Amino acid sequence: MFANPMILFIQVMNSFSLAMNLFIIAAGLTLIFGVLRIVNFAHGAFYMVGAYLALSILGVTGNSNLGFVLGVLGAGAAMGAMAFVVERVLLSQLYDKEHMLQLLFTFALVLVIKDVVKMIWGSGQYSISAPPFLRGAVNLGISPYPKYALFLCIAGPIIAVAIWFFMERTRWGRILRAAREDRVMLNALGTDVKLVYSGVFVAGAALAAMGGALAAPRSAVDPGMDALVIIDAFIIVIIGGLGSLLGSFIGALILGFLTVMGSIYLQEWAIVASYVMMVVILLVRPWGLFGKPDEERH
Amino acid sequence: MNYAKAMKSCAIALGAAAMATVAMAEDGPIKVGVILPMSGGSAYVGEGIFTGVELAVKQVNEAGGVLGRPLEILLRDEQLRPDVSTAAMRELITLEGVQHFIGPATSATSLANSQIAREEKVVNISPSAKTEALTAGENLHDYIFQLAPTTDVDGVRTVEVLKGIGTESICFTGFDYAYTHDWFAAVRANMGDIREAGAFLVPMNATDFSATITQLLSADCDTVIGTQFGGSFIAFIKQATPFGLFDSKTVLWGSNTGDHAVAAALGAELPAGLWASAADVWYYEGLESHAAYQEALADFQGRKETDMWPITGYNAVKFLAAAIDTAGTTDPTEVAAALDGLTIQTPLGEITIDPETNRANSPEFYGRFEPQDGSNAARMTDLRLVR
Amino acid sequence: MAFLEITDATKKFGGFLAINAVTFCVERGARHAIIGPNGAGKTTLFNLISGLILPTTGSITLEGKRLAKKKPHEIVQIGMARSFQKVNVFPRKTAFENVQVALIASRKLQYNPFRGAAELFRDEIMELLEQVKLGADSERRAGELAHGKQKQLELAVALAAEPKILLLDEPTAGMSIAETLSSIALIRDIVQERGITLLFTEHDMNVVFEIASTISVLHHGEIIATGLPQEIRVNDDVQRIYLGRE
Amino acid sequence: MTNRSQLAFLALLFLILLAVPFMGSRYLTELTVQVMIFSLLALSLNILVGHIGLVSFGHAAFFAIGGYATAFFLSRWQLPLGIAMPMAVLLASIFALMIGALCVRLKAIYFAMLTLAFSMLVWGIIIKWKPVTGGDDGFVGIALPQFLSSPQNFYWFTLAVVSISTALMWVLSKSTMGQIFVAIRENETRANFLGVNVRQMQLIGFVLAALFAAVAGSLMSMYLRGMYPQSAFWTQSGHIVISVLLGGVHSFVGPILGASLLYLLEVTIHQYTQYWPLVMGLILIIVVLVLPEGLIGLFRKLYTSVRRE
Repeated sequence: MFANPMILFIQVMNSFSLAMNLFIIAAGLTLIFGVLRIVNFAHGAFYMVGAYLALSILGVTGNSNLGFVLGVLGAGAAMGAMAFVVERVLLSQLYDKEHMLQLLFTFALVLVIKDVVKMIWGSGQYSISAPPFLRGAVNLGISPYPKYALFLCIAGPIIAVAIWFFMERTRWGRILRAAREDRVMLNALGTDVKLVYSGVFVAGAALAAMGGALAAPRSAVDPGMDALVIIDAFIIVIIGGLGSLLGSFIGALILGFLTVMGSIYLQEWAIVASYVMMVVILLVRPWGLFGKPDEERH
Repeated sequence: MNYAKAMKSCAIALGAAAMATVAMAEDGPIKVGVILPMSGGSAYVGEGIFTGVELAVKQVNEAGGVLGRPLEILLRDEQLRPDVSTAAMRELITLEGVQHFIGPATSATSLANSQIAREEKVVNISPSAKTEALTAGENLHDYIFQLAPTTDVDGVRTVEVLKGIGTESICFTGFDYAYTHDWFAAVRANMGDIREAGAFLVPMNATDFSATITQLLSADCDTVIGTQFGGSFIAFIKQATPFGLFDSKTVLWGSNTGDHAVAAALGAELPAGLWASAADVWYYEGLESHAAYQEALADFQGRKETDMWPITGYNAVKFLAAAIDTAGTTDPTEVAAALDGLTIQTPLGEITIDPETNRANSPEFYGRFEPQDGSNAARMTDLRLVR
Repeated sequence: MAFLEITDATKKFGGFLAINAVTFCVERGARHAIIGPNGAGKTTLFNLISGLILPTTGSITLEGKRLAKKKPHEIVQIGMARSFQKVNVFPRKTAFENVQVALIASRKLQYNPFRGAAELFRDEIMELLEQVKLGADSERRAGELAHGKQKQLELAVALAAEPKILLLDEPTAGMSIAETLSSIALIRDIVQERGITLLFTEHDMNVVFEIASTISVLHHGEIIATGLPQEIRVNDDVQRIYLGRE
Repeated sequence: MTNRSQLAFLALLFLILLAVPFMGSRYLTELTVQVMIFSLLALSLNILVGHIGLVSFGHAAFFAIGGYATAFFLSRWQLPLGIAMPMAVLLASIFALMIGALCVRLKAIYFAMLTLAFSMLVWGIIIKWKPVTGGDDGFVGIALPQFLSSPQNFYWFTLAVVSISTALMWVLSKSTMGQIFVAIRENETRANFLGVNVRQMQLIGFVLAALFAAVAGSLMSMYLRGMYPQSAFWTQSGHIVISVLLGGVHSFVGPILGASLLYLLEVTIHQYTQYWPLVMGLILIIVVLVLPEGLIGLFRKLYTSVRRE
């Protein structure tokens, strides 16, 4: 069936662009877990809000290139601002409580956010189209390929590198890494831990929202969009290793390829492919591909 | 034994005094349980159907109600979960004494609720479920009525349209679930010498269709038919357009994607030439009754360009009201009997419920989307109301 | 054959040689101390013997049974109990329950979902608690006890398993002088009375010479001397390590 | 709460439950059946969460397996209930043994995620194995034994099964095994150095939790007259975790309170507004912020203040 290497090449491209789409969504989730140690169920809801915010911004700016950029950035900024309020007023009260309470809180947040979205935008479907410069296809020599998918293939690595640069090469990044390793030490260093936590939660939420805005031109903006994506984001973060950016990147690639190739070669059993993969990876490496084991016996 | 029946036999046994009490109790409104998806990705379906229900109930009540009693709606969210939808139905039966139900919207929830309807002997009109299983074989019983055309009917109608287009070879795509399999089976059974060039299904809940789109492009077929619906249909269109799928193939879609809501959401992104079907389109001008309905609906919703789902809820209420009227009582067994073979005038002409199969011969629109001057949303042209 | 034999045990963490070809024996009934400066590898050695970590090479036997591949719980069942340098109790359980859990485990009652635990082994538990001078604290939560008392509780918990050999890692760590003194006396009396072999690490030399019948000196992961207390006291290498500031 | 007050609570609850069918409301009777089943489900998860300290996000898998197996044995093989139900529970326990053996090797969040992956695998198989499970339409129409078709009889049956299960779990929680479970939650390493094979005990707990979840699933499938794939979906697992947390994990009766409140809230809010998720979400947020120990914390506070007076 796949004797044709050109079709296979296109499928590889498809896998990669899906992987990058997924990575952009998962990056914020892994960031929040890495520093705050919170499994954020509301991540999908933030993603959805991002898409709706971009929709509203584009409603004002019109469907221009600039409008699209503003839509993506504006969605991130607005979501970040809301996340700041939520973190300061509510979530911050739970940091020294049991992990499970934080989980319960983010779950409750999902319920609230989904209904608020429904109140504001209704339950109908909307669509955001790709900005004019990313509409249509480019000819890859063998076949047309959507410009927007190609754009995601480039945007994903850029975002990955940007986060990496921020984490590894800036002062703020060093503080964040310190926070990931040791909260007590961070306090001793005199850095305001509160600020770091707020910053991380805001950044994670903003990334989710921008992920929603960036994914919108390939999907619908509707009240079900969060449910479809959250489980994929979780799979990526878990198999990559919680808190590991590189792990999420690799995890996204694995899931992207598995989804595309699975639907071709596994066909009707593709539905369980990602879960089988997750089981296998966790059994071989219980802390994920790039996570750190908690302890060792050997 | 059924509660109402018990009440009745009691009443007869106890004589006139008791009869008066019962009559008093029966003076109140007739409760209609409406169970629809009101949250999550399919909420637009539930809200659409519910709008139609509300409009019809308003009209019925303004015209003096049924048997002189007004209809009262009790709405519950099915959440697309059979356990929730059955719990809601039981609650309405046991707590509110509801004996007439409209909904749920999807196949799985409708199948589940139908079992309760059978056991509790309450009337259950399914406005939108298309699955054969709902009224086939062992699942068919006296209290369940299916208004939407089933997948078998869709199969026949689809092939008719395909032959009209001149399809010679066909590819299938869609979510890997019951509706897809049923509809494709019906198309295959009827397509005669149209050649099948492959079926490319994606797992349920998938959000990325690029792999299948690539497969479809390289498959040797002139026509593609598919079943993604709602948001997933929109996603499919947006992903397939830049690949040029709609330039190289004729595409026909099921799952009521001819709905104006879909066209409005996609706007200019809806590819010209896409064939689709819908239970209703507001711009159809062939029938007086339809024009009157659309005027009322536009009035009710405050917008002229309405969606397709309201008509399913609207017709369900009209059937129920007519049946109660015919039966002369709200007793569900008698109402169910009245629904057998009942014909009513609907906005889309006469519709009859077959007394054998409990299925209605509801018509559907098939057409080809073309962009409209002066409007953002494309409309179906070559519009045909298929019965 | 000695009671506990450690032969050529080596543990590498990555490139770091934490324990290097350690060989020594503990005789039955001995009170054997492992001493050495901080970072010498005492706790790592304990973790190797008790099965918390696996040795890279080498063998460890108790009464001729090989321990090196066994899991901690299996080693406990052979007859070894240990305490930890950091207090390690069940904080939300009472002192009574802490000891009870140990008894349940040593009698293998953890597989019985029907046997009520409430008053089980009361007399035995109280006896053990009295022995470590915690009789009055039996109903207090372990996490709320003073540090010294938690250490005593750990001792009771370890004894509940009726071990043949008891490994105590820094039994007086973090104690005041008074606590240390009474604690030493307690440990010595109990092991003598019960005929338990004792292997312990300790930083306080007074404690070591008070209790130990044999001493091994660990330095940079190697045993540099083993002998009677009076021998160790005059050993040149030991003098150098402890007094010469290396 | 002390053992005595918890027992008193359970006894009182049992007496109230005995009276429910005589209150003349079929709605109340059926609602109580569901509340009992969800309480049993929450209690079963608490063996893992509260006792052993493992949070499973895949507990619904065993609820679903129990339900589907009961449906299948009753309807397809026409087995009598007395055989079908124990067989279904046994089957779920065997699955739990296999899945659990792999899961207990992992810790904390990774354990949670592996259980989640397995339950989604179960969900996928349910969706795809149409001849046995009915696929995405669900297993519709269960051949219920005649004596269970009346709501009253079903109530008594459910009450009996749930009460016996609850009693067994109570005995378990107070047993030597239960003590060891809690010891593992409190301090895994210490328990290990008392000679406890921690993983083996975790596995036993995992299987026991699955066993009672399967009992709940079995009852639910009969009550619903069908079983549906959503019952194995991760959201269902999340729902169980939330009931347990809402009630409070460190007491026996907490999960009963949590599951009951959650279900009753869902049902009643639902009757008043279509914005029920919003109301639920706000209530949960308030509980999290004000009652971090769950509802049982509220009871404890009330109890102490009453005693002080």
